[in-house]
Amino acid sequence: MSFNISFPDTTFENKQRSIEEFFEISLELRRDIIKSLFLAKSGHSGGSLGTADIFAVLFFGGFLNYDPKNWKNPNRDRFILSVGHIAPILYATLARAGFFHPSELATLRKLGSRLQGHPGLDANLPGIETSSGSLGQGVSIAVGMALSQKYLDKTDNFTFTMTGDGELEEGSVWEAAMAASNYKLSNFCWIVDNNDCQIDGRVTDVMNIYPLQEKFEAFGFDVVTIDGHNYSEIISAFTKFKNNSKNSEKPTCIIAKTYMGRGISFMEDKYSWHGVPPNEEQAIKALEELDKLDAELKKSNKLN
Amino acid sequence: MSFNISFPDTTFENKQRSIEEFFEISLELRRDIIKSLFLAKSGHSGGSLGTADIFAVLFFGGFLNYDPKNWKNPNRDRFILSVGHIAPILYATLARAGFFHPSELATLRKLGSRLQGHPGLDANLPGIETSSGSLGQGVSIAVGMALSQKYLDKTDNFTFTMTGDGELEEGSVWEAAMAASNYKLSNFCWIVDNNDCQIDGRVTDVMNIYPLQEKFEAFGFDVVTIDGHNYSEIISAFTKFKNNSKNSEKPTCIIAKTYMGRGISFMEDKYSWHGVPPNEEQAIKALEELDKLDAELKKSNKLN
Amino acid sequence: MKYKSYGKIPTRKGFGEGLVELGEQNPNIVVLGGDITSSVLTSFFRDKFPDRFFSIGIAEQNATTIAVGLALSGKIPFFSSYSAFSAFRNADQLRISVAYNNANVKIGGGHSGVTVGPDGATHQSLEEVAFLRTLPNMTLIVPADYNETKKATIASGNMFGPTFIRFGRSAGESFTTPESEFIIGKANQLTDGNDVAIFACGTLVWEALLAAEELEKQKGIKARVINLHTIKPIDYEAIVNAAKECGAIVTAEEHQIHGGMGSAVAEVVVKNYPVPMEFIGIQDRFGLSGEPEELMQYFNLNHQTIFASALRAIERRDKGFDKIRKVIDFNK
Amino acid sequence: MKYKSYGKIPTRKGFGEGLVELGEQNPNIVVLGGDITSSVLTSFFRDKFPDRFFSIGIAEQNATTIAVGLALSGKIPFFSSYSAFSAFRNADQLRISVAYNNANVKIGGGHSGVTVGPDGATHQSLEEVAFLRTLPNMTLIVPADYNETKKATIASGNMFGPTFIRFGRSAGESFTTPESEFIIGKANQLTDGNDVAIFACGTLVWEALLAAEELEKQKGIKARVINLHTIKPIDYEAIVNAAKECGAIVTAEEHQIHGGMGSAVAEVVVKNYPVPMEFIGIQDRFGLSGEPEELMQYFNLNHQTIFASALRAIERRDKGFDKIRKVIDFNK
Ligand SMILES: Cc1ncc(C[n+]2csc(CCOP(=O)(O)OP(=O)(O)O)c2C)c(N)n1
Ligand SMILES: Cc1ncc(C[n+]2csc(CCOP(=O)(O)OP(=O)(O)O)c2C)c(N)n1
Ligand SMILES: [Mg+2]
Ligand SMILES: [Mg+2]
Repeated sequence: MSFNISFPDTTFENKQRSIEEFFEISLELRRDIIKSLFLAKSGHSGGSLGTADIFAVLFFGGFLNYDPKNWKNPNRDRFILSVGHIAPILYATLARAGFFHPSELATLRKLGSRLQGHPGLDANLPGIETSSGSLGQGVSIAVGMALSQKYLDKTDNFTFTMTGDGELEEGSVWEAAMAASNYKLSNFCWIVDNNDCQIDGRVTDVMNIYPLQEKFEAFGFDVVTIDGHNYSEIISAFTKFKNNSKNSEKPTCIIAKTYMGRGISFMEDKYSWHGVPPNEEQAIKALEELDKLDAELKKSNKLN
Repeated sequence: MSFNISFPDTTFENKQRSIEEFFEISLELRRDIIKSLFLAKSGHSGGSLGTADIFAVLFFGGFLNYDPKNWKNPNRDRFILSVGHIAPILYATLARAGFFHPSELATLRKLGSRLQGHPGLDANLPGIETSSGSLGQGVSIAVGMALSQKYLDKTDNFTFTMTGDGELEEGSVWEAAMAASNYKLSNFCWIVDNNDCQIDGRVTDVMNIYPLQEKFEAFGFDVVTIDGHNYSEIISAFTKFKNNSKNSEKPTCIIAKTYMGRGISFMEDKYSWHGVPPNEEQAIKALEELDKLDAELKKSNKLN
Repeated sequence: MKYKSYGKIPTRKGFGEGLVELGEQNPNIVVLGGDITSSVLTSFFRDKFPDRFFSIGIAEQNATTIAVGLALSGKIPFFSSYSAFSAFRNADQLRISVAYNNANVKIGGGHSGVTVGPDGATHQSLEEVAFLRTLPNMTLIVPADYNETKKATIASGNMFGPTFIRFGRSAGESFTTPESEFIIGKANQLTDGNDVAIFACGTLVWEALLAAEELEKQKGIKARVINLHTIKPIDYEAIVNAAKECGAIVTAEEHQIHGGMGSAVAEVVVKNYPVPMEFIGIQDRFGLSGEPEELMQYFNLNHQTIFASALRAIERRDKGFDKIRKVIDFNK
Repeated sequence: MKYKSYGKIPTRKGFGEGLVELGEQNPNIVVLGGDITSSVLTSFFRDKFPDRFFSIGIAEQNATTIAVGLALSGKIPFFSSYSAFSAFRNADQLRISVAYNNANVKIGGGHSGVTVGPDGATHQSLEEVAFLRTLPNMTLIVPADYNETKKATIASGNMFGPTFIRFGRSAGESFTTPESEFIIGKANQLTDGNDVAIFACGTLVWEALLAAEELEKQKGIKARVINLHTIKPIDYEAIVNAAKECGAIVTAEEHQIHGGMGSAVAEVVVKNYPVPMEFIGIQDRFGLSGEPEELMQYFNLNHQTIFASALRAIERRDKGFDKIRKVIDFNK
């Protein structure tokens, strides 16, 4: 390795924040993704980068109730990554939230690591609620958790899940949707990473899933479609979900329009980046781009 | 057996018909169902009786292109019974269309019979296109056949399939729906037997599948909702499909509102009749009711 | 015979009653319905504990993974459907979300085997033991009768880990008692004998007892009948001892001979103490419609076949010794 | 050694190329994509015959049953995904619509076993042989290398009936040639020897050859290495002959030892000619992330383990004869 890779041990609190702060955090998450994937020499860059803004708001904006010191607290909110292959963004997020030391991000996908290629419960990484990697299963697990919260534990906790958009081609996903609305799981929030990319190409070309909003509405959801890179829209979507959960009997679906590979010029909106890591040259270039964005952000902050 | 069960060897042609003729045919099909299920001592009365009117129109109204004498003719239309447990209505229909001798209906579900409890391709019964019985599979098989007709064989044949409404709870069914619309299978006609009954109760109570029309529309279908016992509505639904197949790029879904057990007073709209046969007393009563309807029909016909 | 039939009681009744008993003992027991509630008798639980019963409809994938979500929330969920659908329609979910997660999910596979009867091949699951016993972390039980199904259900609710219980639809002979011992993973030796060992599970255990009785009566052969109710984890000791002490083994199950319980026994046998074996089960074909009794005869799943197979296994063992004797004579 | 490696070529390349060759020969060959087209290399076919390629998206159930619809319309459809998803997510469809229908559907299970590498346990399918070999009407092939995968693909397209071909992602040693014989159902004996038989399939065949070489070099032991590429229908003759002539058997596969190829061999062995066996495979646990090579070592899927197991099998056989000799002496 001709350039030095290290993971600073910065962590972030989970609280109300300004747009700039979310930007700052998402930059750090994107750096972690680039670094850990470069070191791993395999893995999924595209979706991990594309969802960093949503993770920044969900985990560090006071929307998800968790405690890294006592993470198995039964009264936590749950987050289930159904789209298991974008584990790098989840690992980066958990590390930055204090679930484990960020230096462990360097072990991604390596023999003996707790950071398995797809989340593995058997690896005992704090913050991992379930194994995932076979598309469509996580969202049903999340429905089970929301069901438990609402009808058995009778807590006012929430369950969030994220699926891909290609993942919506799995029929079991619609079983989950039907059940969530049948059981009036207003405590259930389903985020769709709608980047219109999957392995073989554009979702539209591989198997057309559209219209999406109409599908989720017909399956009984309150649906909000947002720009998944616009922090204000992400914030108001989660806020709307929290309000719905009190006023509506419907579960919420957030269709987040995103770009795969967001933040790195040469990856952005390219489905070829679904499942590959940056090589050294690309990693250097990517980190430079992120640094540049950081500098710009700091400058503009000062100007404000 | 204290009353004599025989299957007259009446067969019906496949042609344009009057409402009265369809009524007549459906009465014969219902008699066959009652008789074969009584003899079998097990099986599914409810859905079989409830769909008899649709089968009468589809097979004997000139809508489905088939030739019992040369039934494997590659240029036939296909009918796939996805909801395999209502095999008795399919068997009755095939017998009355001349695929095999009606007397074979007496062997339903017995050891060595070609009339397996659920359609079995290995039993080599003429007219049976595929095994079915595991819900949700037949409709995907039908999509494959329609795909073959449209893109590979390039014939102008049609593929029809029938699913139950409880069956729509299987996620794989929505995979089939998505693919049918993705491939613009305007030659594909999906009939939903919407009796709002399944084994455990009302579909609404077991797992709510509604709103149905909106779901199929969001999955890219031309949808027509009809009274599944009204011959005029059934006829115009199939006519609409045939027109759509020329003018629309969408597959067609016919949501047929039916009553389980239709035609037999003590079975009608009772989900408890999903999977049981009539006992002797019930069979006698049922056949009497059908005879009475027949007499009324004949009387009214004469009056006309 | 030491055992007698207490009449024909469906095994699924044991499942349904076991769930109710568990529900009374433990508030964390929850049950998921797959639209066959009154077929697999989870209806007993639903009627008694409606607040802990969730109808999921005809969606075996979803029911299985919802169960995982419940288990990961500290509940002990049972989901049951026909074995054909609760072992295969959800196979990926069983492999990854249940077994790999080591989630405390319990699956009931009802209406298994040809004794489903007239419903025919699609509904006669004969392959699930092969799949399920291959999954790490999975416990797999095929109880012999009503009482044992009840005990297996209760025992599975009281242990941690993924468990599958396979049981039937029809009424079979009930011969175990509420008192007889049932420990997951421990085979029950039902008769003493060193002439041949007969491993059976499910509906075939009773047939094995009948065959043993005939073997003794007609041939003076003392057969060791072993109820191998737990197929995973398998009871190595019972198998190795049988191989050593009897030298000939017959297995009998209402399942494909490929990959089933007999296959699991064979793995242990050749790895530890190779002896001749005979397999009774479905010979690599699908089922068909017919009455349960008829089908058991049609597929040779009966005590007559066990009887004949026992004689064949013994003969092969004895011939084998002869052959080896010759080899040894030749060698010295 | 008689065999040498022609370099490392991914087996999936053989699958992709085989499809193209089939496509050229037969206009009825069609291919269904499961959104991993360039992983399992059905992309070769798509690029060459776009009119006979249908993308079905991430919907393994639907792809499998659409394939059945195509097959029942006279086409010869191939569907391929990661083995984890094309054998399990669609298990019910495979059982009923493919196998029970005896539909002429061909399934490719790519990226099988631990050599998938860093993707980890969810993607490392190690259980599908157990399930698939239990299905009536199913043909199951686990080719050893690139050339053999190509031949298996072409042969499966030219035979009638449901077929599953299991192959890997990583580049393994390629040692069979375009000329070497490949007949579905007929095991290939690669080396002559009567001291011990080694049955291997997939990635382990090359390791078995290396082990045989070492056995001869270090111990003067002549091992009979058999490439058991077809697991169903199994080659009874090859197994029975090996049991009779070698008296000790080792099996090696990149799969769970429970229910896998070794288990299939064991069934034949005890039914015909019981001899000691040793099983090499995954010992009832899930996989994990790591490099393919690392994982093969970690899980003891290598020639060293085959070597040691062969010695153990031989020792057990010889000890067994001693024991029997004592019994016989005692008896006379
Ligand atoms: C059941 C299943 N089938 C196939 C795969 C292989 N696979 C992994 S990711 C992927 C594409 C997912 O697309 P999408 O959900 O849009 O995620 P994105 O590419 O946007 O990250 C596929 C097909 C899988 N993991 N699980
Ligand atoms: C995959 C699968 N799961 C479960 C069953 C058992 N089953 C047979 S019929 C049925 C109810 C079907 O309901 P519906 O489709 O509405 O048919 P209807 O009762 O109206 O005839 C169920 C659950 C099955 N056959 N297949
Ligand atoms: Mg996507
Ligand atoms: Mg219904």
